[in-house]
Amino acid sequence: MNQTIRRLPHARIEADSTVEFFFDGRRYTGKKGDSLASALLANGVGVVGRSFKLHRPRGILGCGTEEPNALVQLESGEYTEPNVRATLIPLYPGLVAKGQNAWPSVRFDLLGAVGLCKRLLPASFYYKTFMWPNWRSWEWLVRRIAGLGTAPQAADAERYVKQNIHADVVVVGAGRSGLEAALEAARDPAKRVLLIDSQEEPGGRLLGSPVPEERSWLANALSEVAQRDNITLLCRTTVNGYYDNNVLAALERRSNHLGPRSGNAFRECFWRVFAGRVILATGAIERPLVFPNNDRPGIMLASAVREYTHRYGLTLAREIVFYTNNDSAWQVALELHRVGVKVDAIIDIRGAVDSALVEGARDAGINHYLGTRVINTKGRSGIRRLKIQRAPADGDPSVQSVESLPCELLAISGGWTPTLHLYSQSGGKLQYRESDACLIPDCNNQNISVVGRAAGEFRGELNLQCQWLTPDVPPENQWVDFQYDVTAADIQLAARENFVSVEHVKRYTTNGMSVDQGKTSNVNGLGILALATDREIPAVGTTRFRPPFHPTTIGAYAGIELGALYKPVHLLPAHKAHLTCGASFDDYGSWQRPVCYPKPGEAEAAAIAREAVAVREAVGLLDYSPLGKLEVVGPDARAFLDRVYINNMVSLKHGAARYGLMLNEAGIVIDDGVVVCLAEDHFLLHTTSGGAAVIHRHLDEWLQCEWTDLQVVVNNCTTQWATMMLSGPKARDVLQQLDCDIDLSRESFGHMQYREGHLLGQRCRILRASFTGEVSFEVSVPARYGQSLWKILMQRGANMGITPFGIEALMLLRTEKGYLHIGADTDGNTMPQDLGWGGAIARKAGDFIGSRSLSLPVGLDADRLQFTGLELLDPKGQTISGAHILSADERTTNGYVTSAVHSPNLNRTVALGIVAGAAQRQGEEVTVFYDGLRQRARLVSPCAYDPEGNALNG
Amino acid sequence: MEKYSAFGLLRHALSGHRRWPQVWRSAELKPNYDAVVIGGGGHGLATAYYLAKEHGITNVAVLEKGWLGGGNTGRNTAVSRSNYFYPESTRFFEHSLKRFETMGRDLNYNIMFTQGGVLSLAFSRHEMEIFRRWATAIQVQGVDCRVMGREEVSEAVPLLNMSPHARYRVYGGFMQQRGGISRHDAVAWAYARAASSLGVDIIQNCEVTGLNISDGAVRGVQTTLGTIRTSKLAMAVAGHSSVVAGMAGIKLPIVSQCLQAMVSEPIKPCFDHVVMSPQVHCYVSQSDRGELVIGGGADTHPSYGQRGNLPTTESVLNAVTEMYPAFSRLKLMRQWGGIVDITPDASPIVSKTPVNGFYISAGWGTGGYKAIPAGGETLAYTMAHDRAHPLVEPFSLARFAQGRLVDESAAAGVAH
Amino acid sequence: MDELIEETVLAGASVQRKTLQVVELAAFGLVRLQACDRTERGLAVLSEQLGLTLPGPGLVLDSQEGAWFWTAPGEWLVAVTAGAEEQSLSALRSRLGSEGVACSIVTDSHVVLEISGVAAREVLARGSTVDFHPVNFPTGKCLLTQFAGLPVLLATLPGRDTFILFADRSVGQYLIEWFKSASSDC
Amino acid sequence: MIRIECPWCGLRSESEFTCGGQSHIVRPENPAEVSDEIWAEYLYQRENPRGLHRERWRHTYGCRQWFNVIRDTVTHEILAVYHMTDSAPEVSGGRE
Repeated sequence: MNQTIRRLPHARIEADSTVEFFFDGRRYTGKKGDSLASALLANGVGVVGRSFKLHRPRGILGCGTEEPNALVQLESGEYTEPNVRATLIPLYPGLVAKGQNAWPSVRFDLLGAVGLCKRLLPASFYYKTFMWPNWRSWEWLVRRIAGLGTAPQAADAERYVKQNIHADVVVVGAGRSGLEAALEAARDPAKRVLLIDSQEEPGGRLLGSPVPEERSWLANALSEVAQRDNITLLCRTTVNGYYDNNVLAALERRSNHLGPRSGNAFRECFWRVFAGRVILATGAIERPLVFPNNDRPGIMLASAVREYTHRYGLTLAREIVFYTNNDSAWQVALELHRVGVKVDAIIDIRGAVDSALVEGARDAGINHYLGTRVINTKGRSGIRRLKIQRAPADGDPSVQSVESLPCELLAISGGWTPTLHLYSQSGGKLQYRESDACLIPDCNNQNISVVGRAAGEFRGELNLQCQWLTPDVPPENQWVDFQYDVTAADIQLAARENFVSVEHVKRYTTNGMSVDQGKTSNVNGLGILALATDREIPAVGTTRFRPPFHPTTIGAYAGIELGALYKPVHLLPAHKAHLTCGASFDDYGSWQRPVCYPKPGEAEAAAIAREAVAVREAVGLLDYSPLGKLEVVGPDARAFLDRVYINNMVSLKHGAARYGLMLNEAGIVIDDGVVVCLAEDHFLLHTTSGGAAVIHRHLDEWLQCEWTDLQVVVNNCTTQWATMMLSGPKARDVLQQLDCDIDLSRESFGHMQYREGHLLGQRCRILRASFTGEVSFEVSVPARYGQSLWKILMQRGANMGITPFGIEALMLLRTEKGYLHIGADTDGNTMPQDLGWGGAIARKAGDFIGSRSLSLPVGLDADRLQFTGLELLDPKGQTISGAHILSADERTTNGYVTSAVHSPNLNRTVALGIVAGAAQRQGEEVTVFYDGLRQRARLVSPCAYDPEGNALNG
Repeated sequence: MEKYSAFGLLRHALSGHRRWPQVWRSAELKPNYDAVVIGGGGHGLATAYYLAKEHGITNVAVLEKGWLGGGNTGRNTAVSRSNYFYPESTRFFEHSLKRFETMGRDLNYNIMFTQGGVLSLAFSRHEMEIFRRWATAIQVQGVDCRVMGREEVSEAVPLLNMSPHARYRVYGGFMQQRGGISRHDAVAWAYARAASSLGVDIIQNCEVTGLNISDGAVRGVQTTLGTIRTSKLAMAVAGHSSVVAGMAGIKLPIVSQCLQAMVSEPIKPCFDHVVMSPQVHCYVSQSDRGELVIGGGADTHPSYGQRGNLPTTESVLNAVTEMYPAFSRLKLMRQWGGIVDITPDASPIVSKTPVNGFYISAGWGTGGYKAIPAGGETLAYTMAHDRAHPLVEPFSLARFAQGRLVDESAAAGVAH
Repeated sequence: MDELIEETVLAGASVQRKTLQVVELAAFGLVRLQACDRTERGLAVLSEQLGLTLPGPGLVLDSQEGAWFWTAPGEWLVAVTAGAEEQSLSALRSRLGSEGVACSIVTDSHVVLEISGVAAREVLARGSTVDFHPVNFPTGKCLLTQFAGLPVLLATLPGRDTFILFADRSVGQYLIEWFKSASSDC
Repeated sequence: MIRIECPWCGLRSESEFTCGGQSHIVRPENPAEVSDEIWAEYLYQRENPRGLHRERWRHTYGCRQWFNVIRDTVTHEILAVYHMTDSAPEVSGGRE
């Protein structure tokens, strides 16, 4: 059936428009202003989904975020989105949606067969079976039957953005109460008011009102809002999270109403709202009544019927029957009649109903059955007939009569549930109001207030008569959670098995755990549990609501910070120059640094080896800029550093450099580097590359929190300088070609010395330290000249075979030399005595950070892992960082290989490690184990290359 | 205790499921118990069960201030694994993992333990070296674990971002195939059912307000339901250890922090393993119900607020979107927080205390769930013999004064 | 003869949108001043030596050296004319005397961006949680905050709705990419 | 989300700060002379209260200064902010 229903004149849609869309492969048309749900209804599509567990056919129950049934898979490929409420999708041209959790289709679903063994599948049946032979043999099946939509396989083609906003007053919900509150607050022109509404347009329930006065009130209110320039109105924006200190998270749908490929830069905007005061005008959600087979397509909330009729102008069915326990549904029925939609009957549980309503119904020619219950419904893909039963008059069963009514649409109302998810998230407590059988705000700590229906202020009394489930008929087919197939019987079973805490029942029956998070099922479940356990509802308690109020796009939480923007990346001053030299880059502590400079077609390992050899035989050039540089200045600088390093800093002479080792208070080695004395009150600390910020924080903490009397400041100048390391026998020759006012000769500028001067007319700092074992000059110039310096050195060094080298070659070279690399050759237990610094500590007079911890029992253990070299007995043998040293019985670990390279200069494997008691075991043979392979090795001095250090002093 | 089985289910179906017995007895609080366990979470219930089953101590009460399983047991991401670095840790958690493997049959309750494998991803050369060191440590201890290269990883996790230009490039990882996920509520309920049937009294909505201690020994417990006399008292109150220990005048090396977890809407199966990305603080698995279960790092400030916090949620989901670009259009359905006890070495404390008869199980950090069976078993043993179970000797309260920390992250550079 | 050639951080890279523009400013030389004695007395002495009332948090002071930005207790960033760092440094040193104050040239460690356009405040509010509403962040003010995950100093130029952002030079490229992406609807 | 009034920079969001844990921990005068137990206590034992907590924070993304805060660890309400060198002020209750 593809002919669409004629729309009522007062509808808020463009009657003469035609919007084409597709559902389950069929082509339909709707109107501009339709939601997918209203368009489907207009096309007479009854079954739009299948339930989670039993695959029962499901129709549209509601008209908004509360919808538990109409979940569809929207679009396809990189634009597909599972589990979308049809009620929340504005119809756009060419929309493509599919029913979910069904095969082949929701109209005819073979998995519906599961429903036949319903009796075998009560709540949590799975805990009681699938144990033989074991869970694994069943699990695959269960997993496949469970789940709803399908996950996208391709990356999201659209982008998201995050926006922070501050406001004095934030009003959530632009229905009548919300608009009133916002306008009230905006009277004070100094106040910034933010009004947020989740629908396509503001107005809330007024959008579904046929009453002319209400419609004009809305129009006026909206124009006033538009005029106030201290009110910001955000539509299509759902507040999903309410966090501490009045911070709200909201999601704005920017292009979902246009569909994919809308050309919008951002699909959704994630708002972080910082509110002074929050006013919740979030309205209320209607509750279904619980009765046998209340889950058939064609059974709809009365509030939804109202919306579809007046907002979308639909005449939903020929035979419309209402079933209620309160007055609100009567109003809806009469409103329908007023716009010319025929209502056949109103069935009301209550024996007596306000006479005005009864007369209204009589005048409208609507049959009404008071004191009457629906005890069953019939129909295959949709409801066709009702079975109703008049309640026995004062317990006299004889007078009860059962009738059957034709019914194409059953509009139900079991009362209203104020929407207090955000209130609860904010830490607010709820209280139960007997008269309306609903939970309302109680008390709250944050600056928040609740108005309108959300506060339980229902315009006009409901005169509700509570009925949590239908008595005297089987509970097995009385549905509570339509999506997860939870029935009254399931909740009773839970109680029977002693799951009487509301949280237990939720978890045991899964009531309210479906994607709607129980918006229509929680309170009914609560009531049924109260009955089953013979308690009052306050005694049962409620479950705490958790964010998000409505499921929220995961990508929106990420915003734009993905890919290259995922985490800030630091670039070297000479980054481009490295590219031109053919560098391959990698992330080293968030710095993009050259790994090596492979020649065309050259493998990484080969390039690294070539670079390492070049440094030993001629000269290499390394961009060393990320090496941490901290300047410590002040009258107490020297005293401070003496407490920071285990090494003696009291005797450090002006212009001299000294190696320093830094511990944390637990005695663990955290950093090392060369310390230079620039002046009596001025020191330059070098930290491990990328470690400057961490060490800066470490020093600041001690200065600000512990030694507040010390007059010392720390200046992180790491990126002020571009540092180029020239290393190799020809390093000096290269540098001497450049115009420099520092005497670079071996005699006057020795190892571990530091000079300042001018290079090519610019200020420069040169440090002679070495991490390669070769003569090295670490030349620093202001960063703006870094790239230029690199290029010049490459040019002038060309005739001496200068070779750019990367981090990996540097690591290879320092491993050959047995130079310690903190973090690689140490772990979180390493103390200085494990690195051969025991003597220095013993000699040091004063206290320093971590010193006391070194003498805790653990520090004195004989089997501490200590730094050592490892020489494989088999000269051709290879090993890898991560291999272990086994104990004699090979049952436990005795240490591990921390650095291992194939040395091109020694043409064998060179390895470093930390091994139990290594210092006392030099020369001993041990077993190295990796990936099932055992090798013999000898514990030797870490320094494998040039132990005499001739190269260094060359 | 009625045996659960498919046949039983069928039989009860005929009677409309109206004859199912209580899963655990509703017990009245007695004035006297041989042993009392504070905390009705997985650890507390398991402890009571093993006291009764292994040590014949059946006059036992479990006191739960809320509803049983309502603490971290019901709030975590239900991962079990034993891929630890130090032998002390591996030995303990491997024992626990074995218990998980047979729990369904042992307790006749299907906890749905799915051993899809736990895969940890490395994002740099250095991390890969650490992982090799880590994986080898596990192999040396005879536990299953294998290092995987980039290609293997990409096959195992087809939805993973394998771009060579990714901000954090995947270098590889290592997998413990026997690791996996189970249904956390089921574990608590299974132990409650088993313990209750052995005579243990499970008392819910009973908060401990004070401890009766004299001459350095436990005499009893004051609760909101009255005072109980007992000489053996254990606490297994993850998240609130400092508070309860404080009642005994004991200060702990513990900081309580909020750890968040979250789930997406349910989708059809698309994710087979538990995949951890320590470098970017996110781990992901998919539950039997189809939800993606997502966890991350704990908030860095002390917290007893059992609720989600926006900045953490954002950073975790930012990582998820970066790692799995296809999940961007899925929707987050529910987010919550649990309070975890963090010790200086992130290893637990299962120990006697300076107070005779008072035993603590605390400091499980983010790894408490996987420890439930072994944690209960060893605490029960420690109570019964007033002597630490061999498996928990390294996890004594006294280790800190000796500096003998068991710091997994120190060796592996990765928290658990 | 070799000569070191000066290069800017972004080498001309910029963001040009209808409602937002981001360009690198090379017009400044930057000097950092740090007082070792951060007590009130110490700072009073400092002000006296300099002959200025040094600005407190959020405030900008215009002196003949240039603009002074408070960056921490007892610490200021002084923006001088590009190239004039050396003079300013020696000028300051001479007034201060060597003891107890650290003066360093930090021009090269910074990248300075100018952000302008009607969308400027909106886009800034995508990178930081501070309130950029003119009421809270009027022109002539400055603040330190976390922006796009980085520590930055933001300042507004007196009179104009234009923003100056100071960040570490190594993240200059990242920031430009960030602005490109964040402003794709501008 | 925790919002903290930095004594220098004003009200900022949690993500701009680093929490340094319990404050007012006294470092032994002469570390060399205290027992292992005392030293371990100083290193590891913490108050960890459920309720008011005196802790130190650093405005990492702002003025880089450490300062003290009194915070309710349940509600995350900030009851006081004071300088590193000041002693803790008396505060009433908190929301717990």
